[in-house]
Amino acid sequence: MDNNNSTQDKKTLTLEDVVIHFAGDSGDGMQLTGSQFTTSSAIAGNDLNTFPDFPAEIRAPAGTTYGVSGFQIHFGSRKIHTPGDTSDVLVAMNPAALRVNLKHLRDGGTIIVNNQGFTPKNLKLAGYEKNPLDDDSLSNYQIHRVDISKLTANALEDLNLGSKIVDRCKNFFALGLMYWMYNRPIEPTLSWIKVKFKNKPELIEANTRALKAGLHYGDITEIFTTRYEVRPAKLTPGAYRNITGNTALALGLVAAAQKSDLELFLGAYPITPASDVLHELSQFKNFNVKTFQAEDEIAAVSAAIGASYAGGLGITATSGPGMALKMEAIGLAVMIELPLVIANIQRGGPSTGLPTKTEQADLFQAMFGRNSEAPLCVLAASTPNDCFIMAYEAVRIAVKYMTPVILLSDGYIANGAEPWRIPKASDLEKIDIKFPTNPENFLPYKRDEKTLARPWAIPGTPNMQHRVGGLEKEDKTGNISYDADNHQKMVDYRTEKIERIANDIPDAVVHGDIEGELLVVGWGSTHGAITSAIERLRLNGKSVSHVHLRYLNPLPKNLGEIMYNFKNILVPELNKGQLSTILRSKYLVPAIGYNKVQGLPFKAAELENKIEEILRG
Amino acid sequence: MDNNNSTQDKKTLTLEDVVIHFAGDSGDGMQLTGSQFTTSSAIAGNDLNTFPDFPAEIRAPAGTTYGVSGFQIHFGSRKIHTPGDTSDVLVAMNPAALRVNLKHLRDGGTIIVNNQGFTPKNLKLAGYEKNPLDDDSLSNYQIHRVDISKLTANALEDLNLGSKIVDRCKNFFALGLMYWMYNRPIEPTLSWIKVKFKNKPELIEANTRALKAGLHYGDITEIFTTRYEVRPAKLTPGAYRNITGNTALALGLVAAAQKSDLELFLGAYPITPASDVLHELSQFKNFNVKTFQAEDEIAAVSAAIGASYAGGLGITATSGPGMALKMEAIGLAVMIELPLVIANIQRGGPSTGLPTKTEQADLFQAMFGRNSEAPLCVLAASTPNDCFIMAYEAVRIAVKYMTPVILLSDGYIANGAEPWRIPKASDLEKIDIKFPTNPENFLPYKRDEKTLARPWAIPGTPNMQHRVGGLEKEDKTGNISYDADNHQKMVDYRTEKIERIANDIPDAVVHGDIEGELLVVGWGSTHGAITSAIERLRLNGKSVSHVHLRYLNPLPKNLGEIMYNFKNILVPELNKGQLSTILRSKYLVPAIGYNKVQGLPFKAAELENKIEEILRG
Amino acid sequence: MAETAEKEQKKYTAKDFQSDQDVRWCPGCGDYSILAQAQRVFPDIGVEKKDIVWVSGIGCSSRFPYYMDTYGLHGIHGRAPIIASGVKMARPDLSVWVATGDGDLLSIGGNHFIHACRRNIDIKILLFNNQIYGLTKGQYSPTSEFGKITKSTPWGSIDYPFNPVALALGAECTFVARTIDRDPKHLQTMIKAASEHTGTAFIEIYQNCNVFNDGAFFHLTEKGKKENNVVVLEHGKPLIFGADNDKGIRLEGFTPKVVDISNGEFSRDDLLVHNENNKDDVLAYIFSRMTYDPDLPTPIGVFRKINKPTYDSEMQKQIHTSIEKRGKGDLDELFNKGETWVVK
Amino acid sequence: MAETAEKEQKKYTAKDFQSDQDVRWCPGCGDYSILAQAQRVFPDIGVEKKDIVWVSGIGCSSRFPYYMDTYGLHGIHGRAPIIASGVKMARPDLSVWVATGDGDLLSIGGNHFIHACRRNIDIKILLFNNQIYGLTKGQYSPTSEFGKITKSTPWGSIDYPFNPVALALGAECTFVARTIDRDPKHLQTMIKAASEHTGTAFIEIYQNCNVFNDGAFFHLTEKGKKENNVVVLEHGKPLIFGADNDKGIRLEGFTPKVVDISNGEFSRDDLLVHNENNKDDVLAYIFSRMTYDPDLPTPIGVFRKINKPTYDSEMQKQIHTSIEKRGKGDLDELFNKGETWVVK
Ligand SMILES: Cc1ncc(C[n+]2csc(CCOP(=O)(O)OP(=O)(O)O)c2C)c(N)n1
Ligand SMILES: Cc1ncc(C[n+]2csc(CCOP(=O)(O)OP(=O)(O)O)c2C)c(N)n1
Ligand code: SF4
Ligand code: SF4
Ligand SMILES: [Mg+2]
Ligand SMILES: [Mg+2]
Repeated sequence: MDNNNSTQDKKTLTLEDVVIHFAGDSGDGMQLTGSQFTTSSAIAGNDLNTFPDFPAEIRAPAGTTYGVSGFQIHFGSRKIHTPGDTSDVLVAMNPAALRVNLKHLRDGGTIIVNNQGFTPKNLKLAGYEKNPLDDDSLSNYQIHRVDISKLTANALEDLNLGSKIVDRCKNFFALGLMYWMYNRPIEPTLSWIKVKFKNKPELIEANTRALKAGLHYGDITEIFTTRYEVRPAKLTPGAYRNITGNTALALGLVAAAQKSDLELFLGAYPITPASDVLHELSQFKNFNVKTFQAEDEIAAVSAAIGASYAGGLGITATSGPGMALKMEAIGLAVMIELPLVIANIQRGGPSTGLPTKTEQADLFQAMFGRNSEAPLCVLAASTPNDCFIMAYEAVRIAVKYMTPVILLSDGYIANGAEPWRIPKASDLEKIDIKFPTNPENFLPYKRDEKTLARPWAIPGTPNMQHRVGGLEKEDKTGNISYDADNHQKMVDYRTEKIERIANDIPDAVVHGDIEGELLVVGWGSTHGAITSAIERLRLNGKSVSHVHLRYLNPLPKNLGEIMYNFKNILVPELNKGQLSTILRSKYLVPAIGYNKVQGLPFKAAELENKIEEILRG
Repeated sequence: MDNNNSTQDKKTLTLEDVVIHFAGDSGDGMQLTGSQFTTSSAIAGNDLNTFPDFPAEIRAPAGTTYGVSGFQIHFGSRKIHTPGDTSDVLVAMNPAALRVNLKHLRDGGTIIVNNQGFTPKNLKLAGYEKNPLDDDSLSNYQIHRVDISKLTANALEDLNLGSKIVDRCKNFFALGLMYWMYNRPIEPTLSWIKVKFKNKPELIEANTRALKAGLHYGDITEIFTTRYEVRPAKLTPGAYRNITGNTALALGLVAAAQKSDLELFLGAYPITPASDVLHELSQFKNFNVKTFQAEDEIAAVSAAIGASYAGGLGITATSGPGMALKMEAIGLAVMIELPLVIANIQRGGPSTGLPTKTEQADLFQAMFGRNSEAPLCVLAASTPNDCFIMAYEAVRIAVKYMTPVILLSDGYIANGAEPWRIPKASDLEKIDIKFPTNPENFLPYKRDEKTLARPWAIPGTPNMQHRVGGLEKEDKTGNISYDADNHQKMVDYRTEKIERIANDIPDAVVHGDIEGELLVVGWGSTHGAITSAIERLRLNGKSVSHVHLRYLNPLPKNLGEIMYNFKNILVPELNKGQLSTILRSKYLVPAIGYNKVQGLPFKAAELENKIEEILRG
Repeated sequence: MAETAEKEQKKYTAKDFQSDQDVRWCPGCGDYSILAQAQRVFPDIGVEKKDIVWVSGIGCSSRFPYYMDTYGLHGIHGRAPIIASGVKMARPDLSVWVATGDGDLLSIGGNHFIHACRRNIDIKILLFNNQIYGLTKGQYSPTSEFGKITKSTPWGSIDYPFNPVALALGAECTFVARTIDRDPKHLQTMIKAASEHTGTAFIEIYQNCNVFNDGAFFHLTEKGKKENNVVVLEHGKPLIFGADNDKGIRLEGFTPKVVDISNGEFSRDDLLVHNENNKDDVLAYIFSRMTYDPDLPTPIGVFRKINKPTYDSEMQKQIHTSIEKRGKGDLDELFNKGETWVVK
Repeated sequence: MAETAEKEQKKYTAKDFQSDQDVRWCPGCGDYSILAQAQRVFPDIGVEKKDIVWVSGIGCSSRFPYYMDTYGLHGIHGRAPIIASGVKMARPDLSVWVATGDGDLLSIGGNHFIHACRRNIDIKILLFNNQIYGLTKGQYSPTSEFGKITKSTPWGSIDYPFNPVALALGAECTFVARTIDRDPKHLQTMIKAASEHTGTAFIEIYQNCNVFNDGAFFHLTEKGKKENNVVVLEHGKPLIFGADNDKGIRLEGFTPKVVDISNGEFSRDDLLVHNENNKDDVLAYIFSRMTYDPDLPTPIGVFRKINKPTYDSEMQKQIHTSIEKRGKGDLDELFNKGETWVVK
């Protein structure tokens, strides 16, 4: 490899895992830098986990703290579960980037700054009275001041490009430098540049030069005395790609539609952080995927219900406030018992809240947010990868049980990425759909004995004309009925139908011993942090185990039994204690919550501390 | 009294309480008959409780079972808690009325039918193959066949009225007969007729005659050998009127607005059974009450929020499906911390469900039906009377704590009626409102130390211009903030503010011993049935007690303590176990639910059976 | 399939469109007539029963689907146009109809209505306009006249009514018509015309609610009144009305005026001639404005009928184009998009 | 109070309307101009700062209230017109303004918008129409042109845009205007005109989103183009435009046509003359229809301005009438209404 040759007599240290945080202005291309580093690390065989950190403003004024855009990557030779609690290296293109991210840098960590970014104006915008690079306020860290802008400009000098264009290449210099430092292959980025700028040869040249300049700078300069090696991780063999939760979710839906021979219909209204599901699916028209940007969330879900009634696979995707608006219509879907998948990519709340931040606080809404008794199935994805699996599951359950399914994801896993072992389409379980066609003895609410699902008889089928609607229905016929006993019966059917799904889902799995001091019960995106914490604690001989729930309603049948075998039960959640409320009520176990509502994921270290505190008693 | 004179030598029995059910076609005037009987009984000094039973159709074809309109009154010389599990007397104007209501008549009960109503056509419409009056299918009951139509016509013969008009008077004949039988004063009805038909002297004459004809018929005919006396009940002295829950709720709101010197603003969209709140309040314009029929429920609550922001008392009233639609906006009110009262008159669900039937299944929605952590205060009225008190409480808490308050009522108490001891306006607790006016150190989110309420600074106040909104706010300033620690702080504040209301509400009260075998914990409209059941069981020496909750969030502080003193806890609810879920989770008590979801209230007898079953172990 | 429909259709009579459900409107309700006319027209619209879907919201009028022996979806309040749109998008082969009320469509459902119009999605919307909330027992609606006294407005309503035809025009609806429950023939013609339109078709039907708003349209329906108060719009024909066809509408500037054509001053040739397909739909707009003018008759008929591609057909087209360009979607290809690598 | 306002107002400058919050739109965004013009006009509208409330929904544009030093309520997506209506109903003494975007007002908020118009409630609605969803990063909106390629429509959008002016007219709005972010003087005039109207005032402001839809209105704003593409509507004046005021609009039938008035064939007197107060608002409708016609200039200015009682004043009136008739409400009397009896 190119960069192997440039290694002179610098020493190389081997590390198990590293966290790098790239940060700069929204216009500095940090997302791009991060994703290139990701690809390169993936190809180098590391396991990894990434998370972008956008500003809430579309394009905040340059140099401000609220305009800082960041990207964190955690890569290693072992299994990587999270983007990292703290970073080892912070690449800061300006003072605001430094200021905002310093608190997440570990003690003794490395800072690489773009010297030219630390202008008096930028320092002021970031709220620094003096240049922090000049005093000893950063003495806890290893600081490297690099003339990134200047060196980039030097490298491109003879190309006669405008200064704006030159400035835009500085992120590739930084990237090159990091490639040198962590010994990454640069080819993937070189080919990417070629494709990206295929009609602008001058940009191919400029960016290529900037990248290489950064790489060589690492080699040549005396600032950097050490390179690091992070060996390939032991990953299951196969083809891989990097994937975010939202992309995985979209792919899971398309796959399920294909494997069930249904036309996917997505009704959606843009909302952060769910919009990407719409963006993704709207590209797949050659899969017979129809996407409809509705006038609002009520319209989005109502259209999806109409589509399901007509025999399509009705889907909608949204986030908290939009979810609230959909609840009345979801109640209708419960009553008319049609398949429907509602993906809720949770964000900080209440109300408009913190649209770009993550939270897990819509579980209650999913479970209970409808008028009257309107039970439905609730699933939660725990990692970007899992978004694919659970989206597929959501469809499978929705069509098999003729029920709405709410699939919970959140901003953290929706935008976070990790390597995905690409499945073979032919390996995916087929989903069988039977549209009844025999009018004899057809009754729209005659239920399947096992699943209690009613038949999905669709328009266009001869002699099966029938009517459904949101008024209580008579058992079997589906006619309107105000009869008291019938109402009780139907309420009970709807409840039991959902409960029976428990027979059709995997048992909960305990990671660690099946009895002991403490069981951590988690759900959703906290999976990575909890897993990291538990792994470390168990290495230290602590008696802790972990169950991670992906099926929240109904809960796995063996969950109660599992919990009764532990002295303490801890439920960490990014809310005020929603799952723990449900577990306490259902199993009467004294589960205690560990709750954080800050728009941020858990750190593994926070969890470790909490668990150790409990174990100490 | 007139009717005293007509008593000849028939015997008089004294009863403690009686339940009469009037039933006929929608056009037969049964609601009117019932309410006249109610007034008369009230004036006779009885305690009472009534419930109308409307058909779902506006005006269903005559003679059909689904067109039957009924009215049940329970009156007595003791405290009356419910309209009665079963009726003692059924007045049936046609076969459909008989068919629909027979199952609620007690064994040995009395049936009075309008003979002329039992035409072949009507029998067929009601689904009778033969006339049930002619066979012995009703041998369990005392049947009285009365030629009500004919006798009415006879009485009006010389008035030369159209046959339609004559037919419309037959309910007054029936009423007169019941007045005779239960020895009620007819004067209130006579004066009512005079006022009602003041421009139609012929109708005054006709109805008066019909009434008196019924009265005299009882006296003269040999069919009826017994009259009954129901002595006055021991009621707290004072002036009384009869009141439904919805009227009481509306009056409670007006009273609270007056006593807080606020202008009441109701934003509402018609929906059964909440529309009457709008109808009532729209009459009170001279109380500075503004009512606004909005384009939908979202608009209704949004306008109310706007009104509260501007310094009005924002109110909205709705039922289940409308409630679902309001949730997103209620989340905004939680975030901007404005007073707002949301009355939810629950009905059968899910979805459109059973609009004219009662249910208690929106507690979950009230508690949890919003995106993210959006805590608010939840109250529940337990009787028509209590609707007044809790509406008043809702306003008091909303303005004192600057929070939305959800007030739960339901179709059963909303339309049910009972005597109301009319309060003196001057006795009602004053509600103090302070709109801050001092701009010095004014901060829109600086909280009251005790209540944690933020100041209610309203437009028009000089130099206090400020902005509020649904994005997370910075502590004190209310500026937009995405800061992690600030978010946690504000989430905690909002939670704690609601929890602190517990210091400001009455302790839960135990009816019965404070420890024992079984505690029944109820809420809302089940109050009457539970009270009746418990009273009877305690008379029989059973160790049962009763706590009825009117404050559901926060719960009274002493509730846990109370529950721990009982061996068993039973939570009867007209849902699948919503309060019991909350109690189990919060107190880890093994509360068990007794659940009925049939669109109907509990019968006291059902509860008695259930409780006895538990006591037997 | 068209052929089968052809064959099938011959067999249908009005009775074939009656479902097995008891009709439960109040005796005398105008909804009965609308149902009867629909059942009479449907055998002629050339679609098999199995391919017809009726969607509704909530209200008396929204019970309609239960009574038609087609597929039916009784939705939630206000959402019929968008549920119907979902049906149509998923299955462009179906004939999709909406039955709705003035509260359902114009109050809570107003947004879905105007967006359906804008999209020109191929659904037919029948508005049962009784100028009142029937099912909730008599509150005023967005089409009630100013000052209306109802349960919710004991002092009279204080908002101005929508003019549904004008609203539909403002929202770009491609087929806009009006008719009356008590004019069965005209009602039938309008339903038929809607069935023949490709795109969003909107029919405002004046409907008598004899319980809560009896007589709201008697001036347009009762003998001796209607002749002078209704003018029928017919494409290519002059606007003539009156008991003896003695009156006509002339335009003075933009203002329609009633003129006498029996006394020789004006003739048929002086009258305004209707053009349904008027591109700028100024004519349609002028007619819509006649509605609440006490000096002018109320127009019924087709106000506007223009053609442009429908949302559902465009959606289908994109699917086809995409398949043509990219080939039928292949999951493995999709999964492997972007940068991939192999771990051995 | 009017007097105080008079006095107060003299003291205000644009700066007085700047709040202490950092303005956080993208550099170059058209929203800055709208803010600046509002701050310039507000000292002249004769209302004290304390009596002004800005209400908004969600979107880039909806951040507007934070930057005005008045009372402000940043609501939820789509609900600004109805929250503002609540403010105005409760407090008719306040001057209530709405800042909203094309998604906020016309997509999710469409129903509240048309109902506000219908009611003629005295609020002023400023629509920042950038024909795109800004805050959610670039999906098409209900005003985007057909075929628009965006994140959510990679194959091009397939629904037809609303014509906001036509929609407002169809919904009976009493004041309807249009202006452009890059024409500060005209923008100021329109804001001032809205402030002077009593009733629902709607201004569509073409606004450049330089990040997600840059240049959408350049043909109307850039030198060398705008002269031929924009015609300014002025009450009582003929419609003239062109770099040298050499063109005019003439009506042929109902169809507006561009004519040359420099070559002697037509003169100013042949041109269409604008009348804001046209009762039947056919003129306004014709102008609205010019918007998407490639052969015609886009009209800006006041399309329609008519007076009728507002919802809030009628509401207040009923309160007064009721108090006059019944006396100020007395709780004891209210409690004792109907049949009462006394238990001793
Ligand atoms: C979300 C919701 N809000 C309110 C209602 C109550 N509701 C049922 S029908 C109706 C209005 C009926 O009026 P309209 O649409 O004119 O139909 P009509 O009964 O007059 O035919 C209302 C307000 C409801 N079912 N759901
Ligand atoms: C209920 C709800 N749905 C969706 C969103 C996400 N959202 C925020 S702003 C917006 C649209 C913004 O477009 P526009 O109104 O045109 O304003 P602009 O940003 O262009 O000024 C959307 C869809 C939301 N905040 N709330
Ligand atoms: S209430 Fe009116 S609209 Fe409804 S069924 Fe009866 S008459 Fe018809
Ligand atoms: S995204 Fe567009 S509308 Fe929003 S602030 Fe940026 S330029 Fe303005
Ligand atoms: Mg109606
Ligand atoms: Mg926009």
